[in-house]
Amino acid sequence: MSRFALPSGHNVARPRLSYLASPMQGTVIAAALGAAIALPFFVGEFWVHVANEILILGLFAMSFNLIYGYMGQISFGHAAFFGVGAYTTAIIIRAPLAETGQIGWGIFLAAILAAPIVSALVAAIVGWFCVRLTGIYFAILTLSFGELLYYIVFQWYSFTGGDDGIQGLRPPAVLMATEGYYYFSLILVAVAAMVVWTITRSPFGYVLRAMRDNQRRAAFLGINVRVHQWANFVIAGAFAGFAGALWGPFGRSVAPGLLGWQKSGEAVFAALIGGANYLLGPMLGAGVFTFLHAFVTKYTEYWPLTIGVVILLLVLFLPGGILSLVPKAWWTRRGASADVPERTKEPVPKS
Amino acid sequence: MEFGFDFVFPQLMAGISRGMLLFLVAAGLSLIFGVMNILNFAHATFWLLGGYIAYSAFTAFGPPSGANPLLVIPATAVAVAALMLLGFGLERVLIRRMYGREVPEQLLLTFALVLIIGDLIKLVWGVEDRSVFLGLPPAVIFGAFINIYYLVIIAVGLAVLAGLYWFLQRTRFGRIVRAAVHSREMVEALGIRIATIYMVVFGLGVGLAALAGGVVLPLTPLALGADIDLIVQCFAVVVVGGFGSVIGTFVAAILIGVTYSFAIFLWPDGALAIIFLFVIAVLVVRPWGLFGTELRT
Amino acid sequence: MTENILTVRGLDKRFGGIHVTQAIDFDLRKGEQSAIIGPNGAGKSTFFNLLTGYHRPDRGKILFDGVDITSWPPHRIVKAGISRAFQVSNIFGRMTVHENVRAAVHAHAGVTFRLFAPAARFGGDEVAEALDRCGLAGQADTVAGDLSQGDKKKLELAIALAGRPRLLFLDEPTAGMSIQETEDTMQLVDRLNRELEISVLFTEHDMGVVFNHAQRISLLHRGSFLVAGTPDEIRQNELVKRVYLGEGI
Amino acid sequence: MEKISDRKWNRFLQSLDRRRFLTVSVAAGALTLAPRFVRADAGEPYNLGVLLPSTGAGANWSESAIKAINIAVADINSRGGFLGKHPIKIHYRDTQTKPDVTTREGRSIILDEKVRAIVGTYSSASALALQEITHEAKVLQLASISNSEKIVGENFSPYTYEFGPNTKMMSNAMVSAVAKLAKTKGWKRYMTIGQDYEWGRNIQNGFVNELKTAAPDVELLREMWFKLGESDLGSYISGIMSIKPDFVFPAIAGKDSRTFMEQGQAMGMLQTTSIVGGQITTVELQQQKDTLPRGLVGMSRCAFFAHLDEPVMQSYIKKYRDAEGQYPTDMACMNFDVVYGLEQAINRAGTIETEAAKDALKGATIDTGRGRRTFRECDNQLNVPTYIGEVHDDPEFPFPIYKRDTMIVVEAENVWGTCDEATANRKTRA
Repeated sequence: MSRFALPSGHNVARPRLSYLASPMQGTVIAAALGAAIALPFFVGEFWVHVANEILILGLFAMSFNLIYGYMGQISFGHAAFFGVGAYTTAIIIRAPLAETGQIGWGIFLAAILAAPIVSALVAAIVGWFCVRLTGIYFAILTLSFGELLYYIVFQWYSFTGGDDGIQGLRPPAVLMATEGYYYFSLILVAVAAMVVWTITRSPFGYVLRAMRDNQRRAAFLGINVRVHQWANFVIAGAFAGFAGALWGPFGRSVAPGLLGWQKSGEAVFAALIGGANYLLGPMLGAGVFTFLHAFVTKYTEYWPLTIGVVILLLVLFLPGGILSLVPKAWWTRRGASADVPERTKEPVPKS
Repeated sequence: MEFGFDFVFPQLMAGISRGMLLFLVAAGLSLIFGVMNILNFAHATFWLLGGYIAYSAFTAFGPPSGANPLLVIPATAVAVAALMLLGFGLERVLIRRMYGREVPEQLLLTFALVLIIGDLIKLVWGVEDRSVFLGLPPAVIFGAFINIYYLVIIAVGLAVLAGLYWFLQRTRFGRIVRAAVHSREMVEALGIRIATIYMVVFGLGVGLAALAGGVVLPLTPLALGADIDLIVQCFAVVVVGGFGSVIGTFVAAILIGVTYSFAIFLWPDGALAIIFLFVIAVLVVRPWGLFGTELRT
Repeated sequence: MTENILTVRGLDKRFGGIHVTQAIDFDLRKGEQSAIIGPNGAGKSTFFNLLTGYHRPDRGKILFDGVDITSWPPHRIVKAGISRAFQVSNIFGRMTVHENVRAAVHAHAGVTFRLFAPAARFGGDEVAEALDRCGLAGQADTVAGDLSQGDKKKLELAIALAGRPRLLFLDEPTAGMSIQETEDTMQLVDRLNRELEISVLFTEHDMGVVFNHAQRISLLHRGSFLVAGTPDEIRQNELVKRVYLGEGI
Repeated sequence: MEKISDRKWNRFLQSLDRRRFLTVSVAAGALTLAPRFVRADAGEPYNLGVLLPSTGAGANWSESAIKAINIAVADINSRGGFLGKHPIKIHYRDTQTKPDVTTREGRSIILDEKVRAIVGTYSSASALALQEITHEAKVLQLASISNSEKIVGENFSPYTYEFGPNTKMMSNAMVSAVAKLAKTKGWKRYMTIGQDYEWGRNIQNGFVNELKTAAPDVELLREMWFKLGESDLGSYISGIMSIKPDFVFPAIAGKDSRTFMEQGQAMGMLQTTSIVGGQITTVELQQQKDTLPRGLVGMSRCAFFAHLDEPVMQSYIKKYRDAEGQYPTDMACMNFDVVYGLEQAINRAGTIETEAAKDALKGATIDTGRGRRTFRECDNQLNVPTYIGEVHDDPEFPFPIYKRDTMIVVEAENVWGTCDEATANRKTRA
């Protein structure tokens, strides 16, 4: 019996994961992309920085959502892979930068590409243990691994710069311009998002959904649940690392906080705000979260209070995220499909 | 350094006290987690809020330093009463809506409370650190100097452990609570409203957090953000101890406290990470924790 | 006559000191359609759980078509050719009916690690066939969680079939179905057994279904098999009556 | 409309609840707009960024810094602003003590609010992260609380000026004092305990290395590190007590130093062990006036009581007391110097243009609460002293200060090393 089938739990309508099945979705995505390309011509420089931050955090949140929205587990240590990616790039480019103050495209791109590989390796080790657990236990184990990695980075002064982090991470000259780095991010994030999208509609993507809906039943289809979850964990870690790679040269510095659980929390917020059941929900959520943060802090120091209230209201009244406001029929040509609230669980064995 | 009695005994005492502090904060978390299966991110924030309320009560009764140590008792009582009421209210208004929900949403709701309450504390008490200083002389036990207030912490910790044990095992209500963990239907068949049980348990758990906040007031200064530092450790203790086992939480807290107390000498660079190594080891080898039962994972 | 597709010897399982199955011996012949009956709590579901790797037996041996599958994990057992439909419908509630069956087809076809090809590219025909067989063709795009209880059981069956099993375990396949649906479902099972030569082992509360559709019936009581025989033999058996009337033995 | 007088300002500020200091910053910003409307001939406003945490552990120290900045800005605005015609507009942002938030907020106020200078940051990591942004945007960074030697050393930028003694200066200052004390008291063995983060590591490192040269016969027994914000230091304290060193050097600041002192006292450590060189600034002296053990030797960064004869300091004290009813803390004192130092540079430059102001600060001598002080040309470090003294009750003040006759004011020239050392590890900036 479901542990959470407790009193007065009202059923929450939850749309199924959408996939690009209608011209409508294509139009929306094309429009969004067009708007993203045109953005620097219409807003001030700071907001281009903010948009850049949204792209990076959005990719990070999308990678997190492979575990959350698609696989049904919540990770509170996902930022560790983001941070490992950021540090990988930073450590590779810091030596030539300190020497000459400049970096060549070759080394720079190699450093960006090395990040997802290193993150995937770390995720492979961490994930090996984590996929054995589910629910709260999965959350706590990922949290603990994340904190452990945080402390390693925090303590290892000679290699990571410890608490100080690493500064002076200047990208090649063209990317020093705000717009330059923005378009660079836009291209890489768009490509990465395409890959994520491809994965989510592949057989593998549907196995993830099956494991989310009913892990035990998935095993009875002949699916090796752990191996598939592990593979997904590694893939998610790699994309988080890729997002992290873009972060350091964007902010010109990295610090251990990038690995901390509060950074993981930002991915969770983003997925929740935008809608974890939609491919681009986390990206939208990252947009709202980052924009709010940048906007609200201009007027008040009570940012935690503000975002706290927003999250509270969302969890209570709009658990499907902003995208769940859009009528489902609008997304798919197959017509409206209401959704199923409870996660079916196998009965406790009777004897 | 020699590992003689002069070294080991005070370290052991400090470790036990450290563990007891952790247990005091984590006990309510463990209770709520065990009975309601809600992992309350805001638990340490309730602890901090309880501490601030106790501080205000204490300073209303006397100056923040050099006052009669016994004033801690009414100050703590005020904090516990206030937080229990808050707990009842929050359960009624917010937590209750989360019972049918999935784990991530429950975590997010309580995390929202961390942010909101944290800022409300800042609004009310400002950013200045607060502390109560009793100026008690150290106790000398077996030649070792001991913070005499540690003895209070240890006594209160043991009392909380015994009290929870008595409540859950010996009282009618406690038995109903334990039954509710296993079978909601059975409890309702007995004509008891499960909603009431959850409200009481949540209020009680939050009250325990306030108790911890009040009791540690003379030991630890209050500062914004202290809850964030503590909550992850509390999770660790509850998980290591085992799902829903108050005894487990106790043993885990002491174990972690004592290990830490020695680790800062034996492995200074790793001491901070030890708690997470503990959690990882336990979750990998025995996910239901030291004292939990396997079925509950 | 023929060889066994399933051979169970001395299967023991205890939960906290209580024997839920006790030194069970059981045989299922190839191509046979057999039923297990027994009162609630007799251990039927546990028996299925042991056979499909959900629980590990404390002692004993399970042979599937001569291969020792004792303590194999579920996914390996399924790959070997055993499918299972669950008593309480146990489907992927947030996916459509089509997607449910397709996932099973993909698992069987071993394409679940195809990351960069659309899922729709694989197994469309098999899915359509399984849905058609189970009378769900018209519901392909319905979200599975929205199905009626009866349709969920049909989907269970369709998922189980998608694995192209040689041996099918059905745990109360018609629970929650109307009389008509029950009849349709059991006829389908009969056809699977006859035409595709799938061996079937099922449990059922509805004695009418059991006696009409099983070639052989075994009585499970308190974790052991007491009697086995043809429907006629079972109908006459005093022990069965006593167990069902609760007179004790 | 008449100008807002100092008295009015002070009354206004006093009427505010002191914990609403941030509301003050908003109000100050709004009020500074007033002269702009009054004087048609007024120049454009001077946008001044303030990046300090009002969330988390750094908030306690930053509070008085923010207050001082507001008071100084209100004072300058009452004279019409910089050069009498550029009213200052404050753009305050909470950094949450997180480097990535600091980066974003830094960009925000530079690009959107067009700030010409940024005062602040609390943690070293935030200062270093911000330095990349200010350097690139050619905006002044005026640091004081964050004082890692890297800010003016390895990470040097011509746009950054450091108004507080940096970590190297502070630990060297302490070494010189300890070396003397060790000689007189016969100390041979010591240990250190520090907050495990950049600042703590920096201070400890500098101290240990310098003491090796200054007093080679004094032996370091053990280092201990604890997590920032640790609430129970019992294990560390009992450890110190069983090791029984002759003295302990604590690299601890902020709330944790209170935890250390109070718990140390309750366990009898302060009664049996000499604790030398902790950060006992005027924040701690005031907030912990009842509990700080008298006779403790500590150091501070901008002690008002060391400069009571200085007219500038007298004015700081008066302004701060009028507005807040308290004495200015180290953090307030340093940030008064920042704002008035900037004013002097702009006066000399004759324009609010950033490049001119930057060049005017280069090697400049300015009047500060700590007397006339000069920026060293090679690294933009102000030659401010470090204060070392014994906590001692003083009849003149409602809280303890350093014992005046034994207090040591260690001048920068004795401790900041050579320019070659300061620039040795400097990284190349494009």
